[in-house]
Amino acid sequence: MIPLIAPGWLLLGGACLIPFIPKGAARTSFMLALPLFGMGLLWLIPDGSLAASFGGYAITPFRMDGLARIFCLIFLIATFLSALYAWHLRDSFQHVSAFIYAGAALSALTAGDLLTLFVFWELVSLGSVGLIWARRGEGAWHTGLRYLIWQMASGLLLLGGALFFFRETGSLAFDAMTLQSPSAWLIFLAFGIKAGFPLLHNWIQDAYPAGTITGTVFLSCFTTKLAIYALARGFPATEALIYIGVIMTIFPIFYAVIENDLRRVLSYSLNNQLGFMVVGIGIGTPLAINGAVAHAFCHIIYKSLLFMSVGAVMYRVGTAKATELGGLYRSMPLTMIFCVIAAASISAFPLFSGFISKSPILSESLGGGYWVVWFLLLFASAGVFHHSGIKIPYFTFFAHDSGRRVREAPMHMLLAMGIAAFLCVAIGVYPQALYAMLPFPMGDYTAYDAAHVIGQLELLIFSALAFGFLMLSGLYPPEVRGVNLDWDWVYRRVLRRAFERIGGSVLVLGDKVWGYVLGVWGVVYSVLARFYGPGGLMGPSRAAGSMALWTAILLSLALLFAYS
Amino acid sequence: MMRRLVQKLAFLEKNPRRVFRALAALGGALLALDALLWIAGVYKNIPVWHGLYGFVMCVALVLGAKAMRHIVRRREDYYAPRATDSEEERQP
Amino acid sequence: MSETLALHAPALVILLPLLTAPLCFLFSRAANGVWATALLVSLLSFLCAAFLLEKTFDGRVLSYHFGGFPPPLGIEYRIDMMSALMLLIVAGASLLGLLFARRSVARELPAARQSAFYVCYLLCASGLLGVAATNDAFNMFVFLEISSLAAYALIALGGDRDRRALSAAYNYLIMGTIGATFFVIGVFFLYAATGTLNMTDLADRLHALPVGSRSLYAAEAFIIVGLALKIALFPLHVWLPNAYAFAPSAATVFLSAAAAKVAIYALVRFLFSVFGLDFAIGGETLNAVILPTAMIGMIIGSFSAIFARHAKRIFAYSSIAQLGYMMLGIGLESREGLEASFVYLFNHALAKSAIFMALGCIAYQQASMKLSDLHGIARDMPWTMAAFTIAALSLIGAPLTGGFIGKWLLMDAALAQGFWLIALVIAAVSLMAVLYVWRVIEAAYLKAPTGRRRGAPRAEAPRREAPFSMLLPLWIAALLSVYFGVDTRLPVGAAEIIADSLEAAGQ
Amino acid sequence: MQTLSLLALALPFLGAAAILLLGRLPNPRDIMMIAVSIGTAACVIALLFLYEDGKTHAWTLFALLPNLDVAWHLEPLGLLFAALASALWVITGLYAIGYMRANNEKKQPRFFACFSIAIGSAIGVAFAANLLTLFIFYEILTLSTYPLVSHRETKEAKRGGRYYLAYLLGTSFLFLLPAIIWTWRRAGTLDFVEGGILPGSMGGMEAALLLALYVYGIGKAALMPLHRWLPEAMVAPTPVSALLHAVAVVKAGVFAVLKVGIYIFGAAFLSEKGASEWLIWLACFSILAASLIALTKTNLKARLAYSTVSQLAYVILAMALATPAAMVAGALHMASHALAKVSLFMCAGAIHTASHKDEIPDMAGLGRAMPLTFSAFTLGALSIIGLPPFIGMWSKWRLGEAALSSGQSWGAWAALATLLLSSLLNLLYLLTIPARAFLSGAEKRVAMREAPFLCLLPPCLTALACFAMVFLIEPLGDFLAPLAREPR
Repeated sequence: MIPLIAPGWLLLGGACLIPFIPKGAARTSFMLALPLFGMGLLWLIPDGSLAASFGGYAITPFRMDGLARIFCLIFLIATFLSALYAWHLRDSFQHVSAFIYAGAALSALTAGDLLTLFVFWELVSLGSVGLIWARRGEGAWHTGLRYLIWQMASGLLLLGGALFFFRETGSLAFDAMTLQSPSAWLIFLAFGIKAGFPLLHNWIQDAYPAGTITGTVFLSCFTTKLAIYALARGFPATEALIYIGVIMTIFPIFYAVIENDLRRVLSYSLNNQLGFMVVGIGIGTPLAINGAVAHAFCHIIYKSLLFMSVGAVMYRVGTAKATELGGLYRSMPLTMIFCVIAAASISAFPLFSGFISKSPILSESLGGGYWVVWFLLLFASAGVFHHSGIKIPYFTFFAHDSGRRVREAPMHMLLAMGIAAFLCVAIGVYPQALYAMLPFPMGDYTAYDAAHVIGQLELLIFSALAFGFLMLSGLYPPEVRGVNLDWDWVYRRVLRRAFERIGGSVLVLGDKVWGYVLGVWGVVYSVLARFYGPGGLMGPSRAAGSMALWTAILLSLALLFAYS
Repeated sequence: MMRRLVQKLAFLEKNPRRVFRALAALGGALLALDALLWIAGVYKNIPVWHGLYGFVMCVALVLGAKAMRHIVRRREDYYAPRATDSEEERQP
Repeated sequence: MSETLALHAPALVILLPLLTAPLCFLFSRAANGVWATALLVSLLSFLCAAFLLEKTFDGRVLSYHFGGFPPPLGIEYRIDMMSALMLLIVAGASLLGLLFARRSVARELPAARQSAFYVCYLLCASGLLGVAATNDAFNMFVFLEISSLAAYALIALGGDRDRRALSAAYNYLIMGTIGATFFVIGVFFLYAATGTLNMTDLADRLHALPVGSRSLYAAEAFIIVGLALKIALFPLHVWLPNAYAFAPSAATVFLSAAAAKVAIYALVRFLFSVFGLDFAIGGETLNAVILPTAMIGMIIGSFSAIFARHAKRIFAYSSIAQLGYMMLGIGLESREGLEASFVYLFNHALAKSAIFMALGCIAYQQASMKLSDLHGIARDMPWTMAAFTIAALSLIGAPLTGGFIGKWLLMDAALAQGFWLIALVIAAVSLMAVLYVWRVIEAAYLKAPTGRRRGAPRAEAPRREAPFSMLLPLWIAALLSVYFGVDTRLPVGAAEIIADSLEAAGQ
Repeated sequence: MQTLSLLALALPFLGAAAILLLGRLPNPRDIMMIAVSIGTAACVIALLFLYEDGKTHAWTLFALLPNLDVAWHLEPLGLLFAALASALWVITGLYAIGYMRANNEKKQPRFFACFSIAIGSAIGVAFAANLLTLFIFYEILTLSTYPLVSHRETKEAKRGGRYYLAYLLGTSFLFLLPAIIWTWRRAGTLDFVEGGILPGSMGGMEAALLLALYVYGIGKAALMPLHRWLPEAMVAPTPVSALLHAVAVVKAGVFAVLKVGIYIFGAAFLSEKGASEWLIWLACFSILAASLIALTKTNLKARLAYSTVSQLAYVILAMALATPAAMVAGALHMASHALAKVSLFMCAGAIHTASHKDEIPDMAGLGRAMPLTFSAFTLGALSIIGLPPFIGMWSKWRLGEAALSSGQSWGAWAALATLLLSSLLNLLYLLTIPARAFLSGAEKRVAMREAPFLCLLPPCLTALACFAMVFLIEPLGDFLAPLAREPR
């Protein structure tokens, strides 16, 4: 028997109540209680699904199985941590947006059909954009708008795909499909946008650095991982995903190296991490899928921890630009430690969470015979370490001293970061707990064999050596202010200009045409008016003489007709 | 405890080459261990590959990115006012 | 009693006004007395007409032999459905016009000429009635001239208020005389060829004649052109706008409702009953002449109306356009077309007389009929303008008004023969009607009144609603034009019978 | 039922007379209007429940011409439209009272009387049993709303009114009337019959031409390029815009288009002859082009007007797809758009009443002062965009489904792509308004209050209805199912 209320619905309902609870401790406690209560529900809910009918369609508004459960769990944890991190916040708009966002994401996880999925898919977009707009200001407004367009485009593609799917199969059930019909392609693209497929990825790097400090923590958790879940559910073992994923892991690291805004560095790194998961799903063996899911699980924790630590710095210093930071370990040592733990996790140091989740993907790519893929993933791993593992903590807390002396992050932030850091280490040390929750049995797989550990350590140490070498030799590119053109340049600059030009000229043309029409009408009118006006040919004052003439003409015409 | 940690770090910050040498030593040790284990037949992976690959690729990555920056970098207010890049970031 | 009445009604309907007119002229100079007499006579003649209509509604034809002499020799009054309908229209218009006339004439004409107005009015009415009733070609000419001469005088009576009425009447006189002359020339040709003037007889004898007689061609051409002048068919319409615009209001009401329509009747009578479509100038030739001239007339008339600045002239021009509609239906030379024409004619008489009565109400309150002086008049004369709006809707052809039925049938008739262009012209001209009607309505309802009306003799006197005696006939006509748009049995039923009989005769 | 439906038809007209009689006494007059509107709505809703599929509900009022009656009948589509018009009349009526009083508008008796007549004729259009009756009420609707458009009697108001009349009367005389007579000539009847009356009487080309005459003859449907009257008519007071652009006038237009598609041509006939294929493309163009123009407008009502032009084309698209399912989708969209757009317009009016602001850029930051208004606006906007969980999504969903099952190859793709793309455009031009109102300019404290209660409550109600309607989607679908029945 499924309890009437799914965790996601619980959060959505809670979101509606938030504005009515007085700001302050009462509200934040309520917001913290919601995910905890949701975890309790998750604990109680058995596997199974709920069938219903809506508007004449058979739908499955709720479905729980292994895949959904582990994603639900991590989403709830992330909600709790993010809410704790945002304890200080007194902005109802952000609170509501965040909980609608989290609740919709959770509900989407438990959607058993495409229609329900679409509904929550769109709600995810709407909730999340609030976290960007909540920053307020012209730049955030436009960024949010771009973000929203991308998200809606994804939702609409999903809608189109669902329509096609229903047309093709007569059902709306959301299960594994193959890329052989228009419906599958449309849905694939819809998931692809949210998962940050190459060329569809720019919204991530565009929007996440523009969110509020606390909002970006929420953002980093849900949208993209929801897409990973959807891909794992809908397109496991789709070979195209392997290559897409590999590209996703490679190209962002180049940008991450030269990016100045640390939150954007993290966004690029997020994209790169998604690549690993996509590869895992593409390989599609149970172990690979497990790896992807586990990686998503760990990733949510350490990535939000990274965003939290950079956010804490931003909270105290006011900026997240590498050029403005440095030497902060003196002021914020605890934050620094948490950041380093997160960096170690994302770099997949042994004993940290990233290691135990990335290993299955790497070994399955090798096991599946994808040699080139494996090489590239290895490169990407080294790159991750380089920009996330070293660059983030180094430029924030070390490097040259910016001279800023600030207070340590507030208590609640430290608490949230501490819990996240604890989880990173705990999972890394005792991965079996996580492995047990994965959708497929892991058997006796372990990441901790000598080859793995030593290989990984070697990779990381030598990457660090390379960094040191480059720094010491002065070859390392200095941090400078500026923006780097990515693919989004095409639509943010080129298409926009083109659209403005063309649109402008079309409008001008339209006005001109309308002007001509009016002009012609004016000419016709004046001619007619002269013709019919006083003194005109058809005017009112015509003498009888002309009439007599007309009579004669008409008569002769009639006679002519008659006699001809 | 935090104070001591900060002091230690300050010391390291002043002596980067020391850190580098320590790292190099660690790397050398790992390489040696790797080779030894391979000789001992604990596993059949290619020895020392990870380290060399990591080093070379990281250098290549940074240099490649550095070159790329020449092409893609623009002023911070390139997209202004439709982006947050050049906006004052201090938030409550 | 009924039988006696039936026997003499065809004569009574005409003779009553015809004889009363000179008697009034001789014995009474008091305008009110003459008016009352005229009203009574009109009422009687209207009752007779209604009675006749009722009698002929089953398709029966009543024949009245004047002095007891049988047809070829004596003058015959022959009342079929078509005549009865025309009698009803003319007598009805005359009744409404007279109801309206008392206050209007009292204000517009000097006291000395008021009784003359009513005498002329009665004469004109009896002339028109006579045209509708008689079955004698020459007698028709006589009645036509009686009505025309009376009409010239009626128009000229407007000269006290606006001198332009005199030149308008003069123009009309010249044109009307030319028309009458042409008509009578045609009739003489016919008489020369056949030796009879009775139209039924004429028809029989004409068809016995060898085909291709030139004098008969000439006869038909003269008669058509002559009547076209009276109808004011384009391009012979130039006399009409000024005549209608400057005549006394009550005269305009009557003339616009009855005069041209009777001429149309005469034309139809000759074309279909006397000549027949396959005779002399054949149906196709007529088709080729009437259809284009009717359409051009519709368009030109509408344009003129759109650009006119004088309210009465707007609707005088509109009459030219509307006459075009009626001629169009006749020009189609089909059963549907004829039916549509007669329905149209009937409804137009109601709507147009209502419109001119409304304008007469305005003229009662202010001298100027310029559009710019009508601004905001709906505030001062709400009832008048409301009735005007209803009648105007009928003129446009809004649904549930008489005009709509007429246009519907006309379009249907055009489409029935596959005349695309004609249907489109009908639609377009309706639209132009919206334009000119709306200029008046916008001025009346939406524009703020200008401070001082130029050239208004009673500039200081506030405009007020027209007297009840003028509003009553106005509202009767307006409501009737709606009534016959909803209950269409009378006009459509009558027109069907007419069309059937004409079609039978025309073959 | 005959009495009831006649009552529903007559009540608004009687109400108009009563309003004119009570013109001098504002309170009894307004109470009278609300009472009449509630009575009308009650009648229509009672009819909705009494209606039984399969029974004929047709009555003749009188014969206009031989074989040509003025008659009325009940069928699902008409009942839906009548229910929309009458139910929203109650709400718009309340709103109008609040608005007209708050803005001290003059000539209120004339205004409310015309308002009632307009609703009455909308119900007449809804119940019309044949094209002639429909045409009659259609024209009464045009004429009775003209004084509403020109209500302010300013220069712009007169200009707007002139456009309004010229477009609506012009199209109906030039295209609609000939089309009706053509149909009458071909089919010998004008009755609305399931499966259509034209099948078998003409070929594909002719049908396409006739369809074009209908689609453009029904100018109220505002299909591009004959859409200009709609933005021009925005000079009217806002309750009129709400009534015109959401309930009575434009919906009467698309309703008539649907009715012609279903009951005159018949979906099967249209699709078999391919007579409506061209219309798919035109409707798609209209949807997108109007949305793009809406993006460039900074005046709130003008933007909403172009949005309406775009949304109306959805219904025409549904008709052009020419499948029974598409017709049902079109009917649903008619209803969903009515609810949403009426909310938006009433919000626009509430904003105007409270702040006298009409330009969108001036509204930044107003959300803090008027949270309820802008929340209602947001809900309405979301519904129009077609986002879950509002009713707008369902109509778009059904429309998309119908497009895919229509058997059109390229047309279906075009329709689907247009649906999706236009949602995106809707998002850009609608959702940005409340978002900016809530988010921008927060630093300035705006010394302003919500609009008066009567201006505030109605939009909130309709906005909530956009959401609540979702739960009626299934009964509504069942109710409209007869439209999707294959002709017998």
